[in-house]
Amino acid sequence: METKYFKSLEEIKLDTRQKDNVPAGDKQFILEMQEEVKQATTASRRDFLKVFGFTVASAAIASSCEQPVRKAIPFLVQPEEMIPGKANYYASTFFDGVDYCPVLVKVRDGRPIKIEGNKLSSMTQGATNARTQASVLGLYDDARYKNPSLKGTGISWEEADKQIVEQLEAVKAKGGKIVILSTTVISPSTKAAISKFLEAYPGEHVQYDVLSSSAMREANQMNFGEAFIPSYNFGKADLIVSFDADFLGSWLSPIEFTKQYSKNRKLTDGQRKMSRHIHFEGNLSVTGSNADKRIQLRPSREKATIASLLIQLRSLNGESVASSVNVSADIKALAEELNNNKGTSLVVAGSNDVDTQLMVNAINQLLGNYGSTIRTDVHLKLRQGDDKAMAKLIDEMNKGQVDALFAWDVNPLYDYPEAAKFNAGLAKVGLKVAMPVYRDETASAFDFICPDNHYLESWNDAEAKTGYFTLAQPAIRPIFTTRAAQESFLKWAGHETDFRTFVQKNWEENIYSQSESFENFTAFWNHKLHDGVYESGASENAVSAFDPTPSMNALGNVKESSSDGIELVVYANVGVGTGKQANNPWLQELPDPISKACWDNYVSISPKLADELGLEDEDIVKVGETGPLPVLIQPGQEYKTIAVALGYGRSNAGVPANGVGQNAFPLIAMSNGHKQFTIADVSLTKLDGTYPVARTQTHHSMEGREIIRETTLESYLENPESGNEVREEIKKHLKTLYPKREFDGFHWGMAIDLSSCTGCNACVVACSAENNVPVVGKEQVRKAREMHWIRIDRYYTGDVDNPEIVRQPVMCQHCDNAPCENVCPVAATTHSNEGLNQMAYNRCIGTRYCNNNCPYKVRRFNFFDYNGADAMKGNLKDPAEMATSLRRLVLNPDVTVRAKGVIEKCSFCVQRIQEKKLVAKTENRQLVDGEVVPACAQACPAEAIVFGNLNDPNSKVSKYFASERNYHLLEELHTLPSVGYLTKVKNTTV
Amino acid sequence: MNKYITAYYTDENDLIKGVKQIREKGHNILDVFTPFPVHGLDVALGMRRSRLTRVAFGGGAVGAIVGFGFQAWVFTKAYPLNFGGKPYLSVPSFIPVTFELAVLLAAFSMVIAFFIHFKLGPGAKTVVYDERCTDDRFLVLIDAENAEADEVKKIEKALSDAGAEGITYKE
Amino acid sequence: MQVLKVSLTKNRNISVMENNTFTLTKKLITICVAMIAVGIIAIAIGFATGVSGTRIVANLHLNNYYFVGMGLIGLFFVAVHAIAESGWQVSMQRIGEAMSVFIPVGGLLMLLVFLFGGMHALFEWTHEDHLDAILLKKVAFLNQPFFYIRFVVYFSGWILLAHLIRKTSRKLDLNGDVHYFNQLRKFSAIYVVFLAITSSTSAWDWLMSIDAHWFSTLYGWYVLSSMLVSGFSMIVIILFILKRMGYMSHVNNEHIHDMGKYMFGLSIFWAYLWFSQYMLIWYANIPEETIYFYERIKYFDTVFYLNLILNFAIPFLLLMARNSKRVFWILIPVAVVIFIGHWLDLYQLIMPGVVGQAEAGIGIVEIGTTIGYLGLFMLVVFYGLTKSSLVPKNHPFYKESLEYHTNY
Amino acid sequence: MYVSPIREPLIRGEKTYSQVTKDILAPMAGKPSKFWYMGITLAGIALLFGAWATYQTVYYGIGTWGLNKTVGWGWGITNFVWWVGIGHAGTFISAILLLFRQKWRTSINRSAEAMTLIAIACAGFFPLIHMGRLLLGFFIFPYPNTRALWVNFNSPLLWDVFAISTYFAVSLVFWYVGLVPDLGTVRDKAKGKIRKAIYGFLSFGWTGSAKHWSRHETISLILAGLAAPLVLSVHTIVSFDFATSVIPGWHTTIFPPYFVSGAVFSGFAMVLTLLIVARKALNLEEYITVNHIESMNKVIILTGSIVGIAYITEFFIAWYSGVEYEQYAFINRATGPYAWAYWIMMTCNVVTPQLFWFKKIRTSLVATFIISIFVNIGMWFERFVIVVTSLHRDFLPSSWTMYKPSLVEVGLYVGTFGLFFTLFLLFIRVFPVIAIAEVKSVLKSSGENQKHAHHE
Repeated sequence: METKYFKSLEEIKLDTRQKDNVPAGDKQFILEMQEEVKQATTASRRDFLKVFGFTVASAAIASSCEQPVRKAIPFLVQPEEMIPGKANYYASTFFDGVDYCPVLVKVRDGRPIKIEGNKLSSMTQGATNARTQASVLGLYDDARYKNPSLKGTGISWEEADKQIVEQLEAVKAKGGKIVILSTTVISPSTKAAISKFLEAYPGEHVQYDVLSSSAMREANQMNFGEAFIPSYNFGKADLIVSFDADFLGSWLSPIEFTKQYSKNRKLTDGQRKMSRHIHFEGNLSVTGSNADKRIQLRPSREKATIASLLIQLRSLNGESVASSVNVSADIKALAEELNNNKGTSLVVAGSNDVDTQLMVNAINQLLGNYGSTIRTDVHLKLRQGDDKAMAKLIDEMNKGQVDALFAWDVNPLYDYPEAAKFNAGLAKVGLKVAMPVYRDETASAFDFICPDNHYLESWNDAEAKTGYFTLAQPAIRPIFTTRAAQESFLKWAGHETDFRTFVQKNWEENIYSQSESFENFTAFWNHKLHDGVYESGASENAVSAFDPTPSMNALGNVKESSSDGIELVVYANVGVGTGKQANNPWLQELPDPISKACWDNYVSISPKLADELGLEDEDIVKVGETGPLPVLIQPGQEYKTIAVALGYGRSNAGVPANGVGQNAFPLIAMSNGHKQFTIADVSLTKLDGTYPVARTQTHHSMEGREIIRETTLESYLENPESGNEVREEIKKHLKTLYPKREFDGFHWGMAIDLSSCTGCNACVVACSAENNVPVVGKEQVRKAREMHWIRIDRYYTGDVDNPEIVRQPVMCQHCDNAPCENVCPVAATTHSNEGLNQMAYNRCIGTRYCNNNCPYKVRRFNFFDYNGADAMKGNLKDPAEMATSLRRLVLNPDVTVRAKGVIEKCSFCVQRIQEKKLVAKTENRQLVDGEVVPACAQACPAEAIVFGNLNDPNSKVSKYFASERNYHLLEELHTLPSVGYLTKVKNTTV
Repeated sequence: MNKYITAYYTDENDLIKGVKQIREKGHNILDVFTPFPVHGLDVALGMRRSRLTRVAFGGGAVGAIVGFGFQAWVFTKAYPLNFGGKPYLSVPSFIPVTFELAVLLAAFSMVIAFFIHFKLGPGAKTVVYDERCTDDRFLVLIDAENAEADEVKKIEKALSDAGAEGITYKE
Repeated sequence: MQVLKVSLTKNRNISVMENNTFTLTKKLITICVAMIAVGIIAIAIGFATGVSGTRIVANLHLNNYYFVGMGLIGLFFVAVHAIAESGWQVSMQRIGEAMSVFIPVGGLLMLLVFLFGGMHALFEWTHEDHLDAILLKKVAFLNQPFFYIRFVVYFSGWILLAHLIRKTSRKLDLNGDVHYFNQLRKFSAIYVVFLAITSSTSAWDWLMSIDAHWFSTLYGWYVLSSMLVSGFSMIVIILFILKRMGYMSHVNNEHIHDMGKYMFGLSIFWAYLWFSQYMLIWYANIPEETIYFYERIKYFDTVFYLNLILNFAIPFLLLMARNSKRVFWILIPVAVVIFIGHWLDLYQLIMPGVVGQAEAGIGIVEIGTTIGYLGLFMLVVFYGLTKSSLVPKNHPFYKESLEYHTNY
Repeated sequence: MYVSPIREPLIRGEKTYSQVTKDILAPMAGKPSKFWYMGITLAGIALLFGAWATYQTVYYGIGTWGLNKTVGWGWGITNFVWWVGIGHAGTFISAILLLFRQKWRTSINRSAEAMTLIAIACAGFFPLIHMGRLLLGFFIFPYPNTRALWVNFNSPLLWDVFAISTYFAVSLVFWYVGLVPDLGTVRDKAKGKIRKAIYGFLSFGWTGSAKHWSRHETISLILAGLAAPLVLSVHTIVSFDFATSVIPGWHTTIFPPYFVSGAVFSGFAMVLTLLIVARKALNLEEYITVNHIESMNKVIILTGSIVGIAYITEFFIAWYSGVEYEQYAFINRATGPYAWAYWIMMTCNVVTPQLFWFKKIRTSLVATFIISIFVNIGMWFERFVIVVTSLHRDFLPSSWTMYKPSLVEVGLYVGTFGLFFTLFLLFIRVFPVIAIAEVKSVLKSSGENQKHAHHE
């Protein structure tokens, strides 16, 4: 294979799910890049862009009907396994120090264009979250460091290597301290590579977690004698009690937890029980919004509450404790309930406070949850960071004790609470090497910038939990002149080996031995690389027996809090999260599942407190020294608890991210050496003026309409139709003046289980990625012009101070009696003979009549030229820089990029339907139920979305439609939607 | 036409009386030019009822049939599409266009027929006998092409008896 | 119009060629009474042959409404022309005035039907124990006391204004003072406004609330248009009868032409409203609305389509030509078709909701009762005609009407 | 034909036929007045503003407007319906009043029809400019094409295309057919050769022949007969744009007749606004008398009251329906964030025209002028209320939004005013503003001098 550009492909087996069914004759159409591609082996940035000229052109052709075909050059030699117009899927692993997800990377004509969950992983089972879905766009982030540099001047890798090694040698010679500062490393091979480096240059590896769980590690150290994080199984827990642990959003391993959590709460397939989830928190989190019972709790009261629960539980078990802590009636009831669920309950706390975690451990111990819902023999490895080690490092730096610092994929100058201290210390470090993936605030303060590959360009492996191995393989050759950090470490340590070989060797030596069923390593390797997943079933050495003493000591220390001030919670939301991918326009435009705000962070404040302080939405305030921040009144927020999202206020991340929101990391306090994400007694100062916040939903009540139908588990078990009684009544009256159309063959339909949807927004990003949905920027969102084809409506019900939250994903309902189709004057939107409501973009003249007439308001209009597809030039409206030639590479060539003035909407991923139909046809068989999966359903970690053929009575979607819980949105209008919703069932006793 | 006699009235009632008288005397009035439509003049001149109404009816009928037929053809034969589950032959939807085309064709066929019939149109040749015909005079025109001199006299006499003014004989 | 303070008595000397007083002959009375007898016998036969009470009540309700409507439109004919200050119709405005005499008679009959079992048979919403959620929402409007209050308001308004208009018209005839003409215009204006509102509200009360779940904003106007066509056609029929009896010889082709144009135009207007209502409901296909047409098309298809043919196709095609509007031998058959057609229109408004497809039908009872009502109506109208001169000779526009000629 | 002496004369002053000709042609002769120049300058500026807004819209997109995902139509369609409505007066006056033999129409029908045509042109601009892809707007015509794709005959917007273009075409023909004899008069009165030639060309060879007149009357009458249902159909079909939908506040069966009535209402108001100024500026007070104004005011009361009854009917039936969406839509109109628009509409359309029940007010030019402007405003708000308040809060509260127009939208509206007045000012210079022949034809029966003659 001469074309180095596709070098990664030669080793990779084609995904068997993507059988090559194209007749040989068709391959003559295969396009190829010529000369330039071969020259690109030296791969400077300019060369790269030349090479990409072809791809850009093809993307442009694919994405714009009005752009002329410039030049199509056939492949001189066709790369194996690459068939133009056909996607290949490669198994890989996404881990950026926060989120972990085994994935499949969809590669089209050499470009990774979509991330999907890998179903083979038993840990995530195909689940993804928004950031995983969005990560593919990070690959095409133009702001990334494109080549090594020294003090801002670009240098070659050879030069960088030479100088760094020289300096390392010097440090080593004088016995100076060398430190590698990285995020949590879950890759065994990377750890091996780092060890190799540390062998060559003795030093220290400090792992630093932005969302730290170091207190939990410390607590476990005290209780079990080992600093670790156990693995949790929310799927086995019938009663979940969470103290501010946002386990569906940001706590430890949310993708995995969402999967487990939702599986145990499904009432489909005849399941008649679901877990009960009780949530204590001050801020209204995604997880809290899903709880069966959500109890508002001031962060400062959390410790005492947990203590009271522990006391009560102990007293129930005959072990009394003397304590000044009061036990409320609620807690008594809760303790009773927990006590009845011994071994099938799970109590978690999100706090990064050792005493809290110690008490929670004691509770779980008391309830016998260790060994059932919590395993200590399988460790969750995603949070290995130690706040104390980090603090120590900074101390040492400030003392001038650190001579060489390698900051790999960390951004402490942005996200460490005491960034100034770090900065001061940094000045005293001799050799400063930053190895960032994305442009950030930290790297620019370092002398050397040795940019790391994006994960889609890299080899890697991971062990997220003990024995749960996954592999990562590049889906594209590095776009810029970047190099895998591991390769850099190896190189500097004197090992001239590429990381692929290193990983392979590491697996052969350390992991293969654990497996028996393969004849040799190559077979094993090829198989595991294809699957991307290897689960050995290994477990850790047994930890020592639970030592309750530290927990009891902690309990003894607890005092009732008397704090009366305003308390602050800083949190990572489901989109921007910790800000690592802040430069990702998809994530910036992703509305928060609770507030529905995007493109900013803000201060969430309870209605009562806002009233007291005379604050209204969009007033600006200062929290401590951070601000100005806009205020959003957030029902459900504890009276005196305010919250600010992390991840915003980036100053050096790239155009979409820079200057968006304010950095809330400096608000984080340190307590006992651990970062505290809740801060008591913060000052809230009102400033003059207002600041506009863009929200995709501005009305929050259902106005008493039957939009989301709800019931309780109790009523459901009595009568499966409960909450949905109105449907029978409506059905009786569904008379029509013309007969209902029958569809022979397929009749596509979708069912959405409202009980399952957690509001994680993965579907929204997946849909944007799959369907080339434009990002329109804050100003346009504020004008209510966001383009998302799928949205998750969120309504508050009940009390304004402590409302219940219900949500509902809404996309085009593909009505069989679609009001929109009737009114299009040019027949641009019609009904297909498979029941799809289809849009012919080329035919659309943009009257917006269909949109007006859509009762669900799911149609979206291209108000401006958001992507350069317009025939007129110079009128591009692209504040998020989505239409740069680089970012355009993420476009899905199977989906038309819509021009200015055109209506667009959900197509049920018709391109996927067609693709699978073709596959079935070439294989001369019927389509199998579940074969066609739209992007949203694929992305959903909760499996809330089911898609299939309504004409097949045995399809899953037909069964859902037949369920007593099923109803259609606004069905009384007789629009005959092809989307069904299953009633939301809450496990409450009320 | 080279020879003719003109005379005018200044009041439409006189005109009608005059015209009746002249016609009673057996003189053939070729035309009358008036500044506005004079009520009853068509009866006085013995004109037939207009057949333009039939043209309008024909145009309207064609418009309606073609309009409805075309829509039905498009929706059932040429390119049947499923719009919101409506039947292909969605008759109520076809009514507005059918109606508009009927009216359009009725109006245009009639007006065009009118202009063609009278050879009126942009830049049509205009024979103005008296410029005040479009102002305040009611001009009676009698053909004298083949009239003998005494015939002309008779006509002039009849005109003057009928109260006409400005009797002129042109050769 | 600035009113000239001149007595217009000088117009009086216009010669009237025929008898200006209508005499109610024995023969006429006999015919009318015979017709009434047919009606009573038909009802009796109905009871005897086991026709359900509901059907008979519905049938009575239909005729009550139909002929009260005729009376209202008769008065409307007088009033609307008075306020429009048009002159041509003056010579036949007595017919309209006479028709209005039926209003109290019809009102009384309607009240009797309501009081004696009609409410329960006709209106589902009176079944107070069995109201569903939607009907419960409407109780503030659909309750019997309020219903009767509205009934009284409508009829007292109509009867009072009819009385005032007739009285003023007669006074005007006696001395021709323009003052009375102005008064007539004032009462007419009040009546037109009052009718504009009450025609809709009464249609909601007496017709739309039969299908109590269903609603349509156009309904009132649709019913009014139906009333207008049938009422104007009735004027033509009465005019024809009077002419056959030797009265009204001054009414010439031009007047008849105008009445023909009304019948033609109003039939199109009715069809326009019918189409508007039907098409909009058909198009949106929202079940809460479609149920109405669904029942009618499915179970009353003959009446449903006949309604369109009799009330639109036939008047439209037959009255399109100018000449057909000027001759009685076309106009009268069309007027009769319209009379039957709009009776059928009311039939399909009322019967599906009250009687239902199983029992409903047009038989001896329906035809007989209608003949009976027609007899009663005619008798009342003829009686009304005797109350004043047949031609209002002192009306300021009387001469205009007499010298009426137009070429279109 | 006999006319009762108690009827007021329609034309004041002792007029002879030639005096009528002279009076009506006077505004066309000589140099335009200072006011005319001022008017055309202002109109031109407005037109330029509109041109800028058009450029913004076409080049940058509909995004330059204030619309959003929920409110897909705003000022654009409001203006469209408003202008179409105004464009109903002319044809209503010349067709329906002709059928009802209302002689007072003769003094005003010409200018009202011209206003109609111009208003329709202004109206037609909005459906075009509101399209996202104006340059592909020709897709809307059912022309044969290689994709064998036709149009959607189910779409009320398509019906609009047929209705508006038919209406414009038939109105234009109707207007011009009526204009032809007058152009003959202009030709015969013209002094200059060029002028004579031009009007000779335009007058289609009209001589005033009795045969021509007879058939001319026939076609005028048939055209009136055709235009009468046509004028009803146009606003009916415009109302279908809304009423066929499922949106509460849009889908209501009363819309067709109520829209027609509203259209005539607003059209008459606009005619009044224009004529009260024009009769003074053009010295035509003896032709367009207080009588005419009063007659028009009566039409305003009639149509205004119908509109008022329709408002109340809609509101009542929305409650009566028991449908929560319907009920909310109307409660939202009256009390929601756009309640101010609703109450402006109610005040201007329902309350102010009722003042015309008082003879003093309906015969007062000043009062009429003010009320006519109120009605214009009210009717604009009616459409705004229907379009925007229905859309901004429909079925799913999650999608509820607010709508605020942008400067570009204002520009487009102002621009059509520019167009309207430019064309109207040109019209009064180029064509006789009153139908000369028609006025002459009623002069005998309804002129002041003749009336006196009858009275001895």
